Amino acid sequence: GTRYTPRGADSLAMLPEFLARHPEAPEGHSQGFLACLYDLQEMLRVVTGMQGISLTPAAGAQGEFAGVAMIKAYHAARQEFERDEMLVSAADHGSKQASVVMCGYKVRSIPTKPDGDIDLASLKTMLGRRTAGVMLTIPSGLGVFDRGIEAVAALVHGVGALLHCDGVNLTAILGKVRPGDMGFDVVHLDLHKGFFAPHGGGGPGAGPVGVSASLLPYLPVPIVGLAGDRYSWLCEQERPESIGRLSAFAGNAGVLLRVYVNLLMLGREGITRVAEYATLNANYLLKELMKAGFEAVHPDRRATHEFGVTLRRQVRELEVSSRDISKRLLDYGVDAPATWFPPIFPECLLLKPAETENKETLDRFVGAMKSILKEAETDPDLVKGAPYRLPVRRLDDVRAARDLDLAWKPANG
Amino acid sequence: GTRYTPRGADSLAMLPEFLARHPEAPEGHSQGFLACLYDLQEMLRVVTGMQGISLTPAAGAQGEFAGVAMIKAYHAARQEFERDEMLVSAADHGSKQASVVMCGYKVRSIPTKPDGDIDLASLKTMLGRRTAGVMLTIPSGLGVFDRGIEAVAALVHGVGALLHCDGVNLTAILGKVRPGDMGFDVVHLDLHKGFFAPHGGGGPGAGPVGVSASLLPYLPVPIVGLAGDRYSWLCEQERPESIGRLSAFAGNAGVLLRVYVNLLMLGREGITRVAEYATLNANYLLKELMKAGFEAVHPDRRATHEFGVTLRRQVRELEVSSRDISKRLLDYGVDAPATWFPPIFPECLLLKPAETENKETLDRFVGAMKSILKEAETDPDLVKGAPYRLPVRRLDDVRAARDLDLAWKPANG
Amino acid sequence: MLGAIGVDSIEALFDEIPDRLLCGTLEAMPTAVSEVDASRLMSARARLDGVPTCFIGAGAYDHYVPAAVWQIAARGEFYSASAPCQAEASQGTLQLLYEFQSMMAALTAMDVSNASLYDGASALAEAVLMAVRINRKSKSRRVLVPKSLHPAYRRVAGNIVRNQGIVLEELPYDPAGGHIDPVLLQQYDGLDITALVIPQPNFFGVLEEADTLVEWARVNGAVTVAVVNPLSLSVLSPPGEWGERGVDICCGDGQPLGAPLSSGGPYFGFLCCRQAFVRHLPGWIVGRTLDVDGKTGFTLTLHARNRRTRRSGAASNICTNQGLMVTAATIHMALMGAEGLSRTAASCHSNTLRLGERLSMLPGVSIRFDRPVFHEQVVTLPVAANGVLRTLAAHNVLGGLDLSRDYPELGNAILCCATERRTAEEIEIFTGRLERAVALQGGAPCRLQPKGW
Amino acid sequence: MLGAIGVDSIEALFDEIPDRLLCGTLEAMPTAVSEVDASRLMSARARLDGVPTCFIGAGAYDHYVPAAVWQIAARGEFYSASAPCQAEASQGTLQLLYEFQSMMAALTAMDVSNASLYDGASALAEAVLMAVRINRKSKSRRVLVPKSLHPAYRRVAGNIVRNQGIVLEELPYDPAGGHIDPVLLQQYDGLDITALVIPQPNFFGVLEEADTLVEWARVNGAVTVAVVNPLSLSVLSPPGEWGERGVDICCGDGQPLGAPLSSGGPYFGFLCCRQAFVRHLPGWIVGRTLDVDGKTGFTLTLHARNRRTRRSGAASNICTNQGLMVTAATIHMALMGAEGLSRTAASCHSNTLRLGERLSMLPGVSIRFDRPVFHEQVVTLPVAANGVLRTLAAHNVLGGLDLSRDYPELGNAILCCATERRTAEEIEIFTGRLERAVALQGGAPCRLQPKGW
Repeated sequence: GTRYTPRGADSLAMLPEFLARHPEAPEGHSQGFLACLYDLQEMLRVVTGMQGISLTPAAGAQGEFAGVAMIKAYHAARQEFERDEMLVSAADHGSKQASVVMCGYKVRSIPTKPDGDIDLASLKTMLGRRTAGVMLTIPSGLGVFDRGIEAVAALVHGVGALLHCDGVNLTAILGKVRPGDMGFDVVHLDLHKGFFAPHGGGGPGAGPVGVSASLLPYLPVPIVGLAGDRYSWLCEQERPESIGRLSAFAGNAGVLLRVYVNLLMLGREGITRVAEYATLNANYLLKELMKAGFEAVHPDRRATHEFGVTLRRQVRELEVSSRDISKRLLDYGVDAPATWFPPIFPECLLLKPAETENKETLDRFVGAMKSILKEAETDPDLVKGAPYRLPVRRLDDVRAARDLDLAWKPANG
Repeated sequence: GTRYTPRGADSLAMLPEFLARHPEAPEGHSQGFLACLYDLQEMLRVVTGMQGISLTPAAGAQGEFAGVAMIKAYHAARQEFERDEMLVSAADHGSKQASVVMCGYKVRSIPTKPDGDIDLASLKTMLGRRTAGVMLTIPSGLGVFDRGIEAVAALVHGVGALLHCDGVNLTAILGKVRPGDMGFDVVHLDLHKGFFAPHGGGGPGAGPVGVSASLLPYLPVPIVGLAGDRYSWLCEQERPESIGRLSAFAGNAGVLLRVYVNLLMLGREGITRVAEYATLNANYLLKELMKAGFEAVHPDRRATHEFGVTLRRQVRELEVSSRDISKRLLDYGVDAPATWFPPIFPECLLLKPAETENKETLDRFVGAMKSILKEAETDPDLVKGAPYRLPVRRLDDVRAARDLDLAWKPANG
Repeated sequence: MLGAIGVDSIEALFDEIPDRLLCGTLEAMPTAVSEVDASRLMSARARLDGVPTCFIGAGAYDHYVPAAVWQIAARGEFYSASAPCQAEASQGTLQLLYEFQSMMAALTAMDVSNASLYDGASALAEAVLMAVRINRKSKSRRVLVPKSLHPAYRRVAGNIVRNQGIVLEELPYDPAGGHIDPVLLQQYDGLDITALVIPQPNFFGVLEEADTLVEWARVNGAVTVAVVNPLSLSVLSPPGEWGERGVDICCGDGQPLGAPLSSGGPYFGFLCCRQAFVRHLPGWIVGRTLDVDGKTGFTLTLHARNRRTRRSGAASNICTNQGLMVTAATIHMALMGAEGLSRTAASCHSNTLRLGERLSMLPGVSIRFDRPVFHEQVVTLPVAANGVLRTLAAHNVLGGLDLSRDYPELGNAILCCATERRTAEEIEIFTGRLERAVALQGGAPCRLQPKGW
Repeated sequence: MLGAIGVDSIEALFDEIPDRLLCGTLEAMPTAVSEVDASRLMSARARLDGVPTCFIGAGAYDHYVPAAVWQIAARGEFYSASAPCQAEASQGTLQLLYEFQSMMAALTAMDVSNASLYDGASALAEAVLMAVRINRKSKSRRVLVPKSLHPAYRRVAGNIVRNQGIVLEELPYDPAGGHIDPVLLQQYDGLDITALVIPQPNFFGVLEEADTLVEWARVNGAVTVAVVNPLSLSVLSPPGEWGERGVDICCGDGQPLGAPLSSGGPYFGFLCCRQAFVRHLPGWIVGRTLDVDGKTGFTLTLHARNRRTRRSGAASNICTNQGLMVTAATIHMALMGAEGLSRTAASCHSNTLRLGERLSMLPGVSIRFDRPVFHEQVVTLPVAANGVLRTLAAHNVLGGLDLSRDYPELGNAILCCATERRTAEEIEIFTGRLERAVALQGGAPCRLQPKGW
């Protein structure tokens, strides 16, 4: 859902000196800015439990790429060129596939058990000398915390491979349990998800990566270093084993400043509160929806900050799709569920109530779901025709992709 | 109508140093701020043609009061205590009455001729040894420029009285003709009307006063002075004949800074353009409404930036009031005419298209007026029941004033 | 468009203006500059003034305003909204004003509030005029105004009411306590006094014996007018509860509720009163009512024009409000809550006490008055304040307000305030700089032994 | 809510996490500070950095951004909007992106644009990957990248495409002109070259012979990738019109279109191409379509996931865009218009030329290249740049970028840019300071006679 963006952080990140600072300004004119980034690196190190942080990736996907590229560099340094496979959890987001291919690896998919945890037996058979690494999202793409994570880490490390964490869902466990403590070698964060960077209709984001000791030399540059009381940039020259830079300067610096101020104001107590409220909201919503007759994807598991609801029964019985229901929700003025992935769970809604929502909003959402269920039973066409109350009705996506109109032209305007 | 507030001026008036400046900051920490106010005084002196300016009045009404108070102080200094009457144009705004009484004067009303100009013959009979001053709005409250203004000034000064100008409508003639050149002794401006201070749903405004040489000593304090290259405040001590201060510090300083930047960016050319576009819009709208069958209050006069349309005929024939029509206009999404004063012209709409409106908007307004006229002919109840398309329908003002509910109370909430 | 009007040029539209009056090109008015040039000029001027560390209060306080306040208030919907003449099209503005009135009434414990006036000083003038209108029994138009009230407020009120035969009579303050000694009022017992003004805290930051003063006024038939700092009400007893029945009218400046210092304005004045006097209340007032369908809505009510002509004399010409400042104040109060306001007030207060403690450890420096204060206090220096403050300012510290112009009887006195924004470090810097500045003026060059031994 | 869930405490909701993994209180994480404390810290840090006068360009330009741009873009409706997954509920965001695509297509004279990428450097990487996908005939995966292209762009592109078997081959620049001498390309005639990258202006500000380069690529079957400064397109010929048929792909950084310098980000990358290649275009793309009632609407189309799996290898994992920066750029372009952009470009350009003239009058200082430039140029100093720049910075002037790290062959060279914000006075100050700084390093201590005599 939409998240409130704290305006205080916003204003402080936009102090005139910060807005006017040229990326190539000499370090003598950069101590204030560098101090903020350094402190942010330290904070992220603490909350992830990793040994080192690079803030430079511009978004989660770039952080994900950086993680895989570092694993590649690690094995290359060890001359282990036979490692050409990355194992990816089947419940995960589609960008992983591309990030892996970008690094020249092949992808293999690890099955999950019906309870949502990784199938350790299958994992064991897949791991081997060709395994470069294993990529998991914690909590998973369907919002469960993998209870066997320690065993997974032990197995992965046992074959000399590394464990890669997609931290997009870390919000749910911030201040409770850390990727570093679970045995991950690399984690990438998504600062406009859990750390209150403004969403901006898509971006800009920021996707810092944190690494264990084994990957430290490979972190993307620039990184901020501290010697005595002097901050400085560590770049290609200072860090020759780095996978290098991923943007012309230092990534989305303005976003990083906002996140830094947010973390200052949240503090130790606040980050845990975010996790707790997000988890409370998700579990409450899950229980209320189950009471209302909806079926959870993982009914016997705790929700983290999100969970899946499957509409298989409704789709089968009522001739409406989960897409219809999500469009109809728009008419009720409730933020519709993000989408209907992961593909292994068809006709599934992924629900992710923000930690800033109150009980009233959650109850309204449950009410809307109940009404729509009733509508689907009595008048399925109503639901299939949704939405009705927005500036446009259901848009023709097929036409959009077929009769491409991507730029206004004076001639055909 | 609503006016666009230039955001550039806004940002520059809110530079951190200006926002943080304490009103009692020493002059050594105030040269930048004082330079802005001094320059603004000079600019307003040029555009009004007056000899001196005080920026301190917080709004037009306070400027109006300051003008009358200065006239009082002027006559008192000459020991002419028998002057106890102020003559006020009958076409003018209600606050004049109160401002005059606040200064201990009696009010007498000067009639206007059917063409809207002051009736010089009547004026002559009213002027005398008891006349302290004469108060006019230029252009008048119904948007005509008094062609006999020089004769009026001569008559007023002939009996030793002073001429007071309400500058609320000066926008219409800015850069064309100046109160100082017309013979006015005092003029008060309304900076959130013609000078782009933000409207803010009512305020804050600013109401600087300009005076002729005779009233210079009495200007309200503080004023900004310049000696060599050093700016300083001139207060009670430096200006012992002043009518004194009207607010705790220097008035709505932040508004004054905005107006200063706006005037910088408008420049000499820009202020004339504002007057020209406002006048063009008003005359175009007047002509189009007359073509559409509406009756002008002063059909044979040029409109300035505003003009009156009388609905007497419609009200008589169609059983709808001008108030009904103005409420119905809201349904058409056009800014409804301000209100139905002055009281000497009942059932009259005062139309004041902003200089920033384009032809399309004006035509839409004419279209709306035509439609409403047709509605009033065919279905008067429709018009009487307006508005329909706003968050609330017609509000019960009588109930509001009778069953007073001015603050939420937990008990009766 | 010219064609439709039937003229050849825009100039023709100005043909009713006599030619000899036309002013031609105004050569003395500068030509237009671009936004980037304006930005360069304004930035340079802003830099001239800098951002010194501010220990001046005296009616304008350097409080922190949460960023959300102005980011919301500056939205075009509020910022450029026209006056709510057409209530049906202005429900947002009007409901906000109603919420503001509700919050101010709650904060002051008064029955009703208007929708704001220009500033605190002019609000006092309006309160005095209102007191005269209310107190029909009193013929004297004598209003007692303590000298411990802000000097600018006293001047402004005098300037505005002067021509209506109203006499503002100065009430001295107790030289030891800095407050109005209630005993002093005995000289007015039984006389025709129209109103008594009670500042709380007063200009010196000193707390008045408000309950006793209100009771004296009640017994003597004087209308009571409280002048308060709204932030103080989150920790002090509100005027609606002073004495047995509270005050009749309460006013003040809303600056501490979200307005930046901004060289003294725009701020806003507020004015609250008993329900019984609401029809004498000047300025805009918003009422809750119903529309023709019975739905709740808001509208301007008790139109000022009707109210002010009710009784000749004691007139007011208020036509507007400080809308945008009220918008910010309403957001500010909603965001801070009672809890946030009292936390800020407490933090200011303790900072000021700490400042007083530190300063008064310097030789020859002392706290002037022995009564309790709220978040501001008078400090006496061993040498003339003027020079010391100038030296401090040269080191970017605004050390307080020099009282010698308005209160020469207080000697080398300054009025100091340390808001919640001032740090312990800044207080130490001030203390250190003050010590040196005093020494520089030959005040107490050497410090033989710690003070208080 | 806990009751409804059936647990006693929030902690219970975390009971699936093995106890031994719980991290406890993170003592190393600081405790929360209030907004006012955060404000104090950040202001102090901002003051440390100051606002020096900036003559550095090199990919990030100190342009003036009209205040309206960010006041509109920062409205909550844009600022906090979620990604437009549900098109029907995101028409504002989507139409804005469509307008952006339209404006970028018009500015570059290309057929289509995507809805932005992270920055210019990563956009180049995407452009290279796209060129490899497009050029099915080429098997070499050799891409010619001129050394006159921004060094960071070259590094980033290399880092991103390195693992997909793509070779970026450096093309030297002409030592006199600072451009790619087309004669140099003859060595590649007839070879399998997948793509040729053409910067315009190049990193040195020098204009390339774009038409000739594009024609060479066409004849030799290489896909052309232009890397441009979008502001320059308001005065230079757009890539869609280079050579006979224009380039195939065009990318660059959108910073000059409304993004503050902000330490290097967030900016945004843009990527445009011919209609024929649109299905290879990475990133979000918005299309205009109809709803079920036939009304016009906008939606994300050609979903990236489909596009990127079309051909194995040359993959891209882009999932998002730089929405807010694009919002600002769209407002900026709409507000400035073609006219405003070209006025800014011309003003930057003439400022830089003036700067070059003034500097090159100093003894030992000269303009490095003899080819025409756009709004940026290389200046050679008589002494090491490093020390001179440090001296200038101590006087609050950032005099340019030291080229000795990336281009040691250029000697004591710096890259300078004077945007429209730099005044004649600032240019004089720079000149004066440079003269003294050079003298200080013993470069040319005494100036016997005016240069050029």
